[in-house]
Amino acid sequence: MMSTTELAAPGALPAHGPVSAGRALDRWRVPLTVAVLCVLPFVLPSQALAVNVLIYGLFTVGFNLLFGYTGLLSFGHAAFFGAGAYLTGMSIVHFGFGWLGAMLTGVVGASLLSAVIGALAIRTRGIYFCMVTLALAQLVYYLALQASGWTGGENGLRGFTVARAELIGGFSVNLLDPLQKYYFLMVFAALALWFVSRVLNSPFGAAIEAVRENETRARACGFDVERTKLLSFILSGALCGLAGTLSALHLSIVPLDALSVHTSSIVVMMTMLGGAGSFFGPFVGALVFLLIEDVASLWTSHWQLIVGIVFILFVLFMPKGIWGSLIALARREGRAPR
Amino acid sequence: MTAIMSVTDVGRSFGGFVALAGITAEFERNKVTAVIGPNGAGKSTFFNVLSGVLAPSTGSIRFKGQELKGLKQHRFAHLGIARSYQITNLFPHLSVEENVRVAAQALRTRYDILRHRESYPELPQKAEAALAQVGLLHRRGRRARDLAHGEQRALEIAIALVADPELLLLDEPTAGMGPEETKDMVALIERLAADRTILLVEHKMKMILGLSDRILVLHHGRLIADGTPAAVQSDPEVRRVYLGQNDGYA
Amino acid sequence: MAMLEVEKLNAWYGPSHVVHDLSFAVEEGEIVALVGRNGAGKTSTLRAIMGLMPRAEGRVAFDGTSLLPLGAHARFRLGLGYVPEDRRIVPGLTVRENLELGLVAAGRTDVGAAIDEIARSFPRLKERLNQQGTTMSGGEQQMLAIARAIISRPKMVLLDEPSEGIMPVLVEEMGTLFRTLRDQGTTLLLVEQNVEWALKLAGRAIIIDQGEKVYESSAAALLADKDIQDRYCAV
Amino acid sequence: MDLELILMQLFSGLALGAILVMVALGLTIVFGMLGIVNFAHGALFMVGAYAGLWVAAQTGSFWWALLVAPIAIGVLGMAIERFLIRPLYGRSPDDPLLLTFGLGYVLVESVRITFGTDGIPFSAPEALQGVVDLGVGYFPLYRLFVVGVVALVLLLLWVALEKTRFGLIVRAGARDPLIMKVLGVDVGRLWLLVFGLGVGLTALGGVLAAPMRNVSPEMGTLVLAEAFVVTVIGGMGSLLGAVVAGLLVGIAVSMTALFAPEMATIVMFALMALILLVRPQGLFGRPGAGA
Repeated sequence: MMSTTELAAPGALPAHGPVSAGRALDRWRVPLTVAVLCVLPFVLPSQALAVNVLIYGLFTVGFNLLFGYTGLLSFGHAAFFGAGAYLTGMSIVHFGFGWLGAMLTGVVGASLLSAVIGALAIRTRGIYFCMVTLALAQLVYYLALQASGWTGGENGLRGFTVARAELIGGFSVNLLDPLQKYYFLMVFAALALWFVSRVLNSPFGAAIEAVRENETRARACGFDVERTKLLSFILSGALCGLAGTLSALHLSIVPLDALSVHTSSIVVMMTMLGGAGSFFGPFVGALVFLLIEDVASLWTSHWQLIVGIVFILFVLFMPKGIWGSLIALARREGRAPR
Repeated sequence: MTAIMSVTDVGRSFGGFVALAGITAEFERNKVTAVIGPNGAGKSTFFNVLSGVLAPSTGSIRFKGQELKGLKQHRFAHLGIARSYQITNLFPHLSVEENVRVAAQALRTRYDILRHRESYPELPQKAEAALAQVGLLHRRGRRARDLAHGEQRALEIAIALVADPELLLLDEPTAGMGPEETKDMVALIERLAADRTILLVEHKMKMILGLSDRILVLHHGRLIADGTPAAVQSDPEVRRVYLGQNDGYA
Repeated sequence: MAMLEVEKLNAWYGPSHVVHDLSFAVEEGEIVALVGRNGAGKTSTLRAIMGLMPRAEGRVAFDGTSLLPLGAHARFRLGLGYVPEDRRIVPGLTVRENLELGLVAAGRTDVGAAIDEIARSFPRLKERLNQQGTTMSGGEQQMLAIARAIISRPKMVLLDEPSEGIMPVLVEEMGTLFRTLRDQGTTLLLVEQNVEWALKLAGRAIIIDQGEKVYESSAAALLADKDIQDRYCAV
Repeated sequence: MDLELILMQLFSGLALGAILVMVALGLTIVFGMLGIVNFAHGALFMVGAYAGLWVAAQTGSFWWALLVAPIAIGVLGMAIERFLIRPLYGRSPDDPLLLTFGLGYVLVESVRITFGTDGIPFSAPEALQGVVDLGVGYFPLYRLFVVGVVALVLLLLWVALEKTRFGLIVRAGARDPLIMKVLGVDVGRLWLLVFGLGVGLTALGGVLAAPMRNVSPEMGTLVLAEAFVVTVIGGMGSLLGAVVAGLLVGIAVSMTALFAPEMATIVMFALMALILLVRPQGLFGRPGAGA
């Protein structure tokens, strides 16, 4: 008898979100995020902070595609962020590329690198995967350190300020103006978000969910688990590469630190703070992390201690992160009347 | 040739341990074949080899004339072989409908990142049909992990069924079920057997005797009997190692 | 006072409530058969008594001590042995080492003597002491699992389907062993699918279905009552 | 290039490898037993070195440092297991990993606060300075000492694991904790001890390494990556694998330093990539054990 009433309204059978508000939020997730990003420079204490939220938020979105949605925890995503940044800078310094060519080089290069690292890393599983990604990213770090003629070695890559981005039709953006630069970078972040949202809604998005939920079963159903993981790894690497590219354009230098374990760590922490596997989580996490850093560094140079402690507390008491816990709460309340 | 799958001299060892030794058998189209044997006889290994989870160390497996040895496991599904699991093995956080739909999708499109997943109208239809077949339609919105045990078992079958496989491998489909649920499951298997080949591993002797057209008995990794239920039941070797003096209880 | 007293035991596995208000008692020196269908909650009951369920409530007293607040290892130390369904012979260890595991908690120093002693009751193990435990046949592994659980001479042993998947001749051997153990004063709680065999061994029988006790009587009475057997135990 | 130089370099690789063996053993023992990877392992190596530094400064004796620091840090490890990791058993295997990773941050920052951010030199005791003639060439005495200590620790570990009842419990507990529980072993306490042992080993590695390199808060990061490389090559959970791969990596690094110094840090990662291609479970790993 239950079944007839439920059959009558197949539209009212959402997958995870019994709350209709949640579904609306899902449908409008890209415009909503972009709208928030638009006002960010005016609500945050500094524009520098806003630009960092933008860049690290995108970095985290890319990482979250692999960790949150595909279930693979990488500790080496600095390699792709750094590769994007370095290749952008290097193609300007050494080859005199324009901004668009440099960005393309950065993103394509990061994707290729993630294809190589991904192909090696997905041969392993679980804890092994974390270790291998970390080690391979260290390899990239030391390569950059050694190839100082190309990368500037320990001093980082300098001397590629892009002052003006020429657009078609004679328009140009003054990248020396912080606000213009912010919106210029935001356009790419918005495009990337739209792309991620699309991927998540696509059949491939269902495939990575299946792999995350139950690899064995996914394989028995006919999914090529290895190829699905690799593709997800490459998409994730490409997005992180784009974030690196934006960071290079923003800072006009690439510090060697962009490739370090520390950078890989930051993105893991941001994802955990915001909530892995949710669309808004990464930006929430990036914002919270950078705010903690911003505030804590005002009164101590050892703000990393505070970040570490906060992170430990999250793992212990709020493993779903801020946004993830909010979703869980809303879902529980939404389900109660049923 | 009526055999849909033929297994020739298949063996599998782990390190020095021989789990399967030289099994040769043929599975006839649209028949129900059961594999039985004491614990540790090699049933699961055999089942895993047939479903592509394990590659055989020796021998060959042909499905509709095609050699399967060396193929990756996911290819088995695409060729028309589907399996269920003994221990419930679902996508726990997805809804019942999503569980089945994603299984249907695996054979239709896997890497498309630009279309919407709902732009394949046949997938929900297939999912609905499979759910209807196992009687789970009224639970389609529930999360898989929130289902009752029997319902999870049914969903297990639906996931295998949605691919419309020619060969269905069932690993103890009635594990942990009461007599009512078992009866339903037997009825379901009989319905499914009308137009596809079914191979099942089971413990419940009575159920197998009534359901199967043919029974294979494994012991210590070897095939010690292969025949009709009646023939196998009266086989002295089978009685000695498996059935024991008192029938019915294994 | 009974050796084991179970009162209103409830147990959960994740969200599913698998044992409901179960009460029964086992007297010292008897064999009690706990029977019922696959999935009826027999294994969960043993696991709850042994302290291996994620959540268990109610009261379980063993030899006067309340068990539920204790960890599994403490329950063993009180003299409660357990042979799990899947035997769990530790891979990579020899038969002798597996037997020695049964002695570590007792802190006995005369390991060699204890192993010689147990080997006398298990001739099949005697000749294989230095073989890897997991390379033996299923029946021999089951014997090893039982030997390991009783080598420290527990007051009571919980056995989860010891006869499952074992050659009939070994099952008979096992029956003889259980009778000997009982005659020596060891209390046994036996979960079985092989109902006839279990009922011939046991003094009393308890049937559980869907996590609840539905029947309790002498084993002989149940053995004679085919109706009840068919209703609750038929496979 | 003369033979003596190659021999010396080989030997120096052995000493480097011996340190790696200590770190990787600790990592792999904890993994084999508790099934978790301790991401604070590198940081605890560093903390071990600082603890050694502090004890040596207080007592004026390197020997006290060598004895006290690993034990003290091992006890710290037990506290970490008891209060931070134990609440996470039964949750996703990623959780202990993430937690120890955050803990690594806290440890590094705490050391920076206590000892400053700059590296501190730490010299070997006088008795161990200088070189010794082994007939085939002159070798630095301290490195010889390091190899000797590690060999001794390995011997003790081997005896403890293979010849004692405690070892039997550890080996069986690593394979099947449940059966140990129902045979009366307090597995929680066993895990506590093993975690402490693993941390103590890495701390000992830290103290031993201190005179060979600068003691700095960052020294753990590189070691963690190196230990990962060693465990991946050797096979996760395999003690023999950790020993063989540790020495292999140490020698490979140091031989590369002789012929192509700029490739020295890179070669071990290349070695790992190669292993992943041909044998993803590592040299001594069981197939399916994580790979």
